[in-house]
Order: sequence, then structure tokens, then C-alpha cells
Amino acid sequence: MSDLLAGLIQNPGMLLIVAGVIVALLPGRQLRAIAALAAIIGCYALLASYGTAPMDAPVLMGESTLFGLDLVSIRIDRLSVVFATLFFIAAGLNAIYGWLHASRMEASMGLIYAGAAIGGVLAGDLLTLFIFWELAALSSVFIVWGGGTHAAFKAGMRYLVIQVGSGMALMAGVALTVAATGETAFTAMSLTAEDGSLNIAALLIFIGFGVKAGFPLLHFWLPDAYPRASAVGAVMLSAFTTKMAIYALARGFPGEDILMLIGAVMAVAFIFFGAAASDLRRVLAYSLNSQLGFMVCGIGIGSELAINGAVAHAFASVIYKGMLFMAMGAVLTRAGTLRAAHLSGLYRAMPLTALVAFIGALTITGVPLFAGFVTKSMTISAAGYYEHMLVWLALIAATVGAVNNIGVRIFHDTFMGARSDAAKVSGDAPLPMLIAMALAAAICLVVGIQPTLLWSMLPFDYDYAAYTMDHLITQMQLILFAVLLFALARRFGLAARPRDGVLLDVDWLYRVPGRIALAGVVRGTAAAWHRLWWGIQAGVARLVKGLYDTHGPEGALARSWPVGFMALFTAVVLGLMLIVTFVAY
Amino acid sequence: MMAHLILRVTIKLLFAPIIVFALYVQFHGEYGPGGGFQAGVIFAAAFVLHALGFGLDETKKVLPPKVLPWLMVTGVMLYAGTGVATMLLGENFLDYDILQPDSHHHAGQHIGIILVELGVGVAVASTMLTIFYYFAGREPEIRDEDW
Amino acid sequence: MSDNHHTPASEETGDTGFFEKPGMRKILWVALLASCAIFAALGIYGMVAGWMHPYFTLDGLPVFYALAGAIVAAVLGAGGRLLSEALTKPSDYYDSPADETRPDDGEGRP
Amino acid sequence: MAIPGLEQLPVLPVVIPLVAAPLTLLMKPGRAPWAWATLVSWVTFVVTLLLLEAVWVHGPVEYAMGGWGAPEGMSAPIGITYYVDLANALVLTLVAGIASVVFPYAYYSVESEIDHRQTPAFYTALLICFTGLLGVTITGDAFNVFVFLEISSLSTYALIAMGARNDRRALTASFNYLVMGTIGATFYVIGIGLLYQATGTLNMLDLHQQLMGQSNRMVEAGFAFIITGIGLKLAMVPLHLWLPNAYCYAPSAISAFLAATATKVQVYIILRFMFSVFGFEFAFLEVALNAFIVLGIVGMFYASFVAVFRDNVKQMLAYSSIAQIGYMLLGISFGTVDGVAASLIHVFNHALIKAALFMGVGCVVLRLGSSNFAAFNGLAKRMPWTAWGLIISGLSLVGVPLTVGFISKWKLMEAAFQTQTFIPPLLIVLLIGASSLLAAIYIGRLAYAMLLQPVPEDAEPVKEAPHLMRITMWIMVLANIWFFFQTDVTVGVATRAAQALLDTGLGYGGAY
Repeated sequence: MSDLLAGLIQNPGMLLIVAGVIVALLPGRQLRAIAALAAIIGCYALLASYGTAPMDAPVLMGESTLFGLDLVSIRIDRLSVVFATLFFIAAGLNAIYGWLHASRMEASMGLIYAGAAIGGVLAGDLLTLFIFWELAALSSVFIVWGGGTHAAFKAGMRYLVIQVGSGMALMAGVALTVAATGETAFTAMSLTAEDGSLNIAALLIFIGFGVKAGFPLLHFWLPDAYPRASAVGAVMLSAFTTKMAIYALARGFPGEDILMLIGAVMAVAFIFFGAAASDLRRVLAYSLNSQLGFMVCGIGIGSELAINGAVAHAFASVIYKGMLFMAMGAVLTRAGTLRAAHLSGLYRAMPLTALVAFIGALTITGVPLFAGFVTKSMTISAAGYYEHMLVWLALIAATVGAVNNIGVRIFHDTFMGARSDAAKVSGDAPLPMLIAMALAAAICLVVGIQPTLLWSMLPFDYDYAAYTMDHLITQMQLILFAVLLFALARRFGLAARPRDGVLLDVDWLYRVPGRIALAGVVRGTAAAWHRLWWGIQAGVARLVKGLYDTHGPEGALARSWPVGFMALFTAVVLGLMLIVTFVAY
Repeated sequence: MMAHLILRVTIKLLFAPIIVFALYVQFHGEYGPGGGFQAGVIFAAAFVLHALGFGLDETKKVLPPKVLPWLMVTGVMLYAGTGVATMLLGENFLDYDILQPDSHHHAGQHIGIILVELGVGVAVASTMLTIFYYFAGREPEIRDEDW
Repeated sequence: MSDNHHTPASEETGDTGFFEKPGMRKILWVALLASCAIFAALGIYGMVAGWMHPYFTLDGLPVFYALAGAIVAAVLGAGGRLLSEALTKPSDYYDSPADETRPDDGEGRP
Repeated sequence: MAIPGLEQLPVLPVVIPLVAAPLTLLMKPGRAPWAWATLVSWVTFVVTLLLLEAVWVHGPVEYAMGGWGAPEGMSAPIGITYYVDLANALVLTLVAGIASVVFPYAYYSVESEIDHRQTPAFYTALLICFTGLLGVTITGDAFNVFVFLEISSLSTYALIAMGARNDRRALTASFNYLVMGTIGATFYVIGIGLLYQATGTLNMLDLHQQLMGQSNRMVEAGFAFIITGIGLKLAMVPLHLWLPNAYCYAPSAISAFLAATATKVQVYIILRFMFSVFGFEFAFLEVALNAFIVLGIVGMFYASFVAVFRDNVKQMLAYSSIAQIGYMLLGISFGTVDGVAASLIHVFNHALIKAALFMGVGCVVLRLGSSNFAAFNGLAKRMPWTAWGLIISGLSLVGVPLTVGFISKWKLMEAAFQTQTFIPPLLIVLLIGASSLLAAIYIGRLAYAMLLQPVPEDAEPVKEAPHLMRITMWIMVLANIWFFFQTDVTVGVATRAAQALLDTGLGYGGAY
């Protein structure tokens, strides 16, 4: 074939995709899991062999051309490598987690999905990025569908449309960029052109990224689709799509001011939705979206510390959020439901899962010694240093939101308290799930205790001290008093669980009035058309009938009606064309 | 039998002249009005007339349907074969001049056109008859296994 | 409506777990209050002694973070509840309950 | 032309199947006609490849039938000429290439769908149809186009009607198509007649010369007749009504062959007439181009919407074809080299996509006897090769990277950004994107049915399709991927072809 293929195949993500196809052909869950893990380790070894490079001097590999456009299959720099490494860790954890429970589709598509995400973050140009962007969208749809219910099918369809739509926005933006500049390189761009006008190409790309990053109003696919997937599938979904978008934003729009506003709104708005949702994975999904706000804010601030913070937080977030989804998946596997109203007191039957959820809660709220503390405080510090007070306040609020959504809802309400009927389950999570959760918890602790391990991988060298008395005291005050308030509220019966049912979100707009409007338009058009068409037909029928009553049997005529009308239609079109011809001059 | 006697005698009388006329049109077509297509139709018309007078089965005895595909193919092959022959002789498709290269009176053109027209005539006649046989021999109801 | 609000307690006798014992609950409460007090005190001390470095004047206020935590928690609690009241619809609002059932996929899901 | 031994090349693609077709009729039913037709398609494919190469290297080729070229001192030939430049060489190669894959594929499908005794007639008709399509593409004579158009159409009616053994509705479908096709052809011939009246010539290149500067009512009416006539054959949107049923009820192999070739050839004819014959000097062209934008966009959406709600996969694909024709019209309507190139690229790529898809559906019809969505439930478990082939080519239809569909869509978007039409380019691009979403929905629906729906419980076990069908289908599927990486053929040839088409001065008088 061509150098394009040769270039692509050097990309570890592409190799993982190939491995995903092979895994699909293997029999037996165990064998598939082993093969998947082997492939992940092998591809990671390939990535590791490429080493790393500073931000301002990336190493480019696998250069090729596609109909005259220069493509760069791999760009190695510290930003891309840290995300790729993260995705490899996530893929490995997913493979272990799904050892016994991943269906053939999930095992295979999970690898392809991870490969697409890895390929995407390593991509050196916009076109290659788009290739993997689209592959990630398509492979993840199958994971949503893996939920197996009809609701999952419908959610998957909506997910597919919005994901492909994101891809189309990206593609349109890239096409416009290429048309305008002839360049495909993926570098930092700006929403405003030099003369202050809006840069349409960048805006399209920005929207493409924004859909996947869960920007407010564009986020609805996320809490819609993630809770529909299977136990294993949701863990996979939580890791890649959104973080890939965060990478793309960090690469393409660092320091774009509007991101701060968007991020702040995300961070705050979704904690309320999280507090109101009744499905526990939906709570997690909203919480994930709120955490994305942290990263978006960091990218919007755009200083070296802030970018570092965003990347570090993305890293931690993949791990702890994955861990929480794993815990919930384990609960789903055992208890068969994740409706908050039906679950409590699970810790008796599932103590280890409860412990994992607890560690997850500690991490996400940012308790010292856990990863969240160090990564969150970087972004908060950056907001503080650069005097972005609103952002700073939003991030503080989001931290409290995490206390409520994860600490209270996910951990306390589900695992603690009196035992509900649904919580009388046979035992703790299956062993592979426990192993995966334990590994994730270990990573959270290691990063929390020894943050320099992570910082050495971050895009910029920035000496940041997380463990200062300031941070410790302020963070602990924040968390403890929030916990205190929630505890008091519980104690005095002021707090209630959210109502059981469906929480409406922006998607309501198109799922209810949108659908009604569409149906109305369709019906209206059909009716109008019908009336017009049958009116014409009836008129002509009368005419022809009058003619043929004297001339011949009408049975034969009736049969050829449809053709007759097609022919009539052709004549009409020709007539119009002729009229236009004559009128035009 | 007697009812159609006049008709049949007339048909017998007309049959040969129609064929001759067909041949006339056929071979006249090279430099005057006429040609293979018209000749083929006239030729077929003779047999149609025969079938009208004597019944389809009799006509099928005279000109069995089995032969018709062969005739059709022969006709087309005669036409196309002439073209291929000119190509093989080193000229363009249907460039008849090459068939008689030394002639100053375009004899090649004559030969070529006669061959081609003959092919057309045979093909048209046999196709017409095939269509006629199918229509005339059509059973009122089509059995399911015929589909 | 109110039946959605029930706490999922099918409290059975003899099913009291480790964390539900009254003694344990008391210990947890004490621990929580004590640590709140300690960190509040540390914060005030740090601010007064001047080794804490606020970003803004706002967080120069001693125990600002404690207040922020409590206030946001209160707002969030109330807001979440309001949102839940306002926007929660029955489970079959979009999808019929039959949509949630899973046809067997032949792979022998556990 | 200066390649020794290859002077006869331009006529061979027509002569070979034309000579071969009648011979097929004499063969014994069964394997022989199929093998013969396959062999012929392969030989023809090789010839077209040689022709493409010759045109690529040496420029446009002309061939005077019967040696009746232009006499001394005259620019226009007096007889029929074949004129091959890159645009029709590409389409020729495409048609022959598709045939060389679909003909071998046809065997089992035809054995099961068509009366055994009719197989010689079937392959004869198929070869005649093949001849007609090649002839339409290759000829440089406007009237000759009509002749070949009728040759291909008449045999197509017969071929579609042969689907009646499975479903009697094929007869109505064929009859409708017959009526519509005849109207289309008649319109076309009326248009040609008007042009002949105005210019006294039928040779396309000469027509262009004669029409230069002429813009009277007669020529305009001729233009309208021709565009409407071909538009009908092309299934341009308000004139598409014949297509869904024709494709749906035809035998599977015929659906695959027609979907991949017939409309593509019509697109070529439109291109040829609009740009080579009429050209930009013809003021009315602008009006037609603007009409094409609207029709293209309407088609893209209308047909895609319909496709989403179809319960029969063949019909879904047929409607999707109509939508894809919208893309091609859109490309033409830009009236730029890039736009026309995008249109030609999509002609090529869409042929690969639709051939693969219809072949896949043919495999399902062979084994399960139905192309309804219900038959596709759980197909990935029952017929994995077929199912995955369908999914990959379906992804290509959506325009996913690593498949040819992406190249089409990309080129179309790129072209859209470089045009000035009355619709802002950005909107056009977004509309292209939006209609891709619709494609994603109907392909997603198919993928979901095949991958995640359970196999019906009372279903009898089925075997995978025969090797022959699977292999040929997968050749097409792999071509969908191959031509993503190998864009020289499509993008390279199409761009140069578009240049030649638009730069009408360049195309004329190349090599008498």
C-alpha cells in the first residue's frame, strides 16, 4: 500500500485497533482478556520505545501524504505521551476489570476504542486526529449498545448521532482550515482571527471538541449514554472520549479565555444535576462532567501551571472515575440495579467494593494523600495566582459538589446505613473486578503520596508544591465542613434522596418537543402533500375518466396509474425547466 | 378445414413472393432504400402469415423454434464478425475498405455493407419470429413453476 | 409523590452492621466534629500568624473555606432537591419499562 | 495514436461483450454462460485498464468507426467516433471493474433466484446491458449515446423483471422503470434532435464548437430536454420514483451491478453534456447548476430520511443511493474543477460502496430468503463474514476515515469551501455533515440489528454464503479500504479528468 499505512501502523493506537479486531475473532472470554492485556502491554512497550520530547521540540514520525495533504501519524511530546500513557493504563485496567464479564463485543470494541483514543492523542495533524476521533466515536457506540436493552439501543443511536456530529464539525473545520491555509498541522489555534473577527474554522473545530468534552448544552449525550452501558462498558466509556477531547483542547486552544467561563459553568452546573439524579451511574456521569469543568478551566487559564494541572487532573480523573464506575459496575453486577432509592447498606455484603468507593470518594473530593488533592490544587492555585476569582470560586464549589455526589450519594448512601432488600447480595465483587479496582486505588494513593512521579510526566517543568500547610488546611476545612453540613442535614432529616425516575436534561428539548415538532412537520408536510397530490390525481382522474368512458375499459387504466403519475411528474419537471429557460431570458 | 381454403391458397401463393420481396429489399439496401431491418421484418411477416393460415404448429414444423436462437446469434455474429474481421485485417471496426483494398470503386464498402445487412436481416427476422412465437404460443395462465 | 422520598430502610432487627452500632456512630460524630474544629482553629491561627497566603482578599477571611464548604453544601443540598422535584419524571417518561429489559444475548451473561 | 497494436483499444470494450453476448444465448443452462460472462468481464476489464493507462499517458484518444473520421480539411468527423478522455476512461474502468467482480458473484445468487432454464438468457441480457453501459460512456457521438442508452435500458428491464420468480412485484417495478426509462430516453432524443436542428452535427466535440455563442430558444429547450431525460435516468430527486422498487425487486446480483454502474454512467453523461458539450459559454448552464444545488441537497435529506424508516434493507440502500446521487449533483453544481472531481470521486467510491453493500444483502437473500430487517437480526453470529463486510462498507457509506467514503466526503467539503454559490459554503458543508448523520443512523440501525439483536429463537441454522460470493464481496469491501490508501487512482485521475472536462478548449481536437 502506501506510506500512509506504513505511517499509521507505527502508531501504537493503530496497532491496538488491529489487536481489537483480532481479539474479536478469539473464542472464550479468558483468552480474549489475556490477548487484550498482552496487546496493551505490547503497544505500550512500543510507545515507551519512542521516549518523550519537550513541548517545543516534538518528535514527528510516520509522515505521509493523503491526496496531497501532509499527514503526521505520530507526534511525541510530553502532552501526547502523558495522555497516551494514561489511556494505556486505563485500557489495562479495563481489560482486567472485564476479564470475566466483557462480552466479545465489549472486549474487542474496548480495545479498538482505547486504540482510537491513543491514536488520537498521538496524532500529529488534524486529519489523523479526525480519523481516530471518528473511530473512537464509532467503536464506543457498540459499547453503549453492549448494555443490551432497547433503551441502550436508543441511547446508543442518540450517542452515535451526536458523536458523529462532533466528528462532522471537526471535519468541516479541518476542511476549512485546509482550504484556507493548506496546512493540516495540529497546533494551537485561536477562535478570533488577527483582525478580531471570528475564525470559523477554529470555531467548528472548537465545537467538535466541545461536544466530546461535554460543554454545557452539548453535554447531554454523556449522562444519557453512560448509564445505559453494561457494567464493563461504562468503565470503558468513562475513560476515553472526554479525556481525548480534553487533550485536543489542551493542544488546540490553550489559554482561550472563553474556556474559563465554559469550564466554570460546567464545574458548577453539573453538580446540581448530579445531586438530583437517581441512577447512580448517572450521578457519576454528571460528576465526571463537573470534573471536566476543572480541566477546561485549567486549559482556559492557559499558564504552564494550569495546563499541568488540567493534564494531571485528567490523569487522576480517569483513574478515580474509572474506579468509581468499576465499583458501581460491581454493584450492578451483584445487585442488578443502580437505582439510588433501592440501595443502601451494601458494605456488609461488599466490604471491599465499599472500601474502593470510599477511596474514590476521598480521591475525588481531594483529601490529602490521594491523587485528587494534588491535581486539583494545581488548577485551583493557577486560578488563584492569575486572579481568576470566578473560576476559583467555581472550582471550590465543584469540590463541595464532589463531596455531596460521590462522598454522600455514591459512598455513604449506597454502602452505609441500613441494609435495603436490593442490597442483600451474594458476595463481594468478582475477583478480576476487585483486582482492577485495587490497582486503580493503588495508583490514586501512589500519585497522592508521591506526586513527583506524575509531575515528571507533565507537559511543562513547573515546580509545584502541593503539600503546603495552606493547601492542607483550606482543603480540609472545605471538605470537613461540607461533610459536617451534610451529616447534620441527615441527622435532622432535612436531606432526602432524589426522587426515583428520569432526570430531565437538555436532551428533553429534542426528545419531547423536538420529536413532537418533527412529527408535526412530517405529518403536516405529508398531509399537505397528500392533499395536493391526491387533488391533482383526482382532477386528472376525472378528466381521464371522462375521456376514457367513451374510449375503452378503465380497468387497464387503473392499473397503470402510478406510472402515469410518474410520467406526469416528469412532464411537469420538464415544463418547469422549459419555463425557467424562457423566463430566464 | 374447407372454411379457410381460399385464405390458405392465397397465403400459399403469396408466401414465395413475400420472401423474394424480402430478399430484394435485403440486397437492394446496399445502395438504395431498404436494408436488413426492413427485409427481416418482411421475411418474418411471411411466416406470420403462414401461421395465421395454417396454425402455429404447422409453422413451427416449417421453421422450428429451436433454430431461431441460432439464427439470431448468427445474424449478430455476422454483423459483429465483419467488424472484427476488419479489425483483424488492420483497420478500424467496420472499416470495409480493407476487405477489398485494391479496388478503386470502394468494392470493399459494398462487400461490407452486404454482409452487415445480411446479418441484420437474419437477426431481425429471427427475433421477430421469436417474439411472435412467444406471444402466439402463450398459455392463458402462467404456471408457477415457469417463474 | 411522597413515596419516592422514603429512606430505603427495611430496618430489620439483628441486621445492625458495624457502622450502625450506636457507639460507633457516636465515635464518628465526635471524630468529625473534632477534626472540623481542629482545622478551623489551624486556619484561624495560620491567618492570624500570617503564614497562610490567601489568593484574594475574600479568602483572607479566616475560616473562609469552612464557610464556603458549608454554604455551598447547603445550597447544593437545597438546589439538588429542587432540581430533582422539578425535573424528575417517572421512569417510563422516555422509554417504556420493557425497554429496560435485556434480551438474552446468547453469550451467557452472568 | 502512436502505440503499436493498441489502435483498436477504444472499440474493444464495446465489441468484446457485444460479440460475446449472443454466443451466451446458445450455451447450456448452468455453469457455462456464467463462466463465459465472467471471462468476458475480465477481459473487458483488462482492456479498460489498458485504455485508462493509454489515456493517462498519451491524452485523449479518438476512434472513428468504420474509418469515417474527419475528412481532409474538416474538423468534424462524418461518422460515429469514440472519444475517450480521462473522465470516461475512469468510468469505463469502474463499470468493467465492478462487472468483473459482480459477474463471478452472480453464480449462486442467480441459480437460486432465476429459473435454471433462463440462465443463458440472463447472462446474455447482462452482457448486453454491460455493453450498453460501456458504449454510453465511451462514445463521442450524442446520438450513439441514445442507442447505447436504450441497449442498456432494455436489457435492464428484462433483468429486473427476472426477479419476478422471487417476488412478482419485480414485474411492476420493471414496467414502471420501462415507462419512465423510455420517457427519459425519449426526452433525451428530442433534446438531441433540437440540437441537431440547431447545429447539424451530432458529434459531441463538434456540437460544442457549433454551440459556442449560440443561445437561442431551440438550444435551451434542447438542453432542458437532455438534462431532464438524463436526470430521470439518473434518479435525480423528483424523478427518482422508479429506482427504489427497481433495485429492491431485481435479482440480487443485478441490484449490485446496477446500483454500482447504471446511475454512475448517467452522472458521467450529465457531466459530459454540461461541461463538454454546452460549456460555460452557455449562459443557461448557471441556472441548471443552481438547480442542481437545490436538488442535490433536497435529495440528500429527503432520501436519507426515507431510508432511515425503511424496513427492507434493499430499499433502504436504494434510497441511500438516491441520497448519494445528491452528493454527486452537489459536486457538479459547484462548477469548479474541485467540485467536478469530487463528484467523479464519489461516483467511483460510491460504486465500490454500493456494490459491496448490495452483494452483502444478496448473500443474506440467498441464505435467508429475505432482505427485511428481521432477517438481519443477529446476522453477525449466523453469517459473520457477510455481516462484517456489510458493516465495513456501511461505515464507508457514512464516510468514516480509513474507507473511501471519507475521501469522497472530504473532497466534497473541500470543494464546497472553494466555491461561490448562492448558498454559503459553510452551510453546504454543514448540510453534508448533517446528511452523513442520517447515513450514520440507518447504517447504525443495520449494524445494531446484525451485531446486537438476538437471533430469532425459531430460526433454523444457516450456513455462511458460498465462498465465491463471500470472496467477491470481500474484494469489494477491501477495495473500499484499499482506495483510501491508494488515492492516486481516484483523486489523481478524477482531478485531471475534471480539468479536462472543464477546460473544454483542451479536450477538443486532441488526436485525429
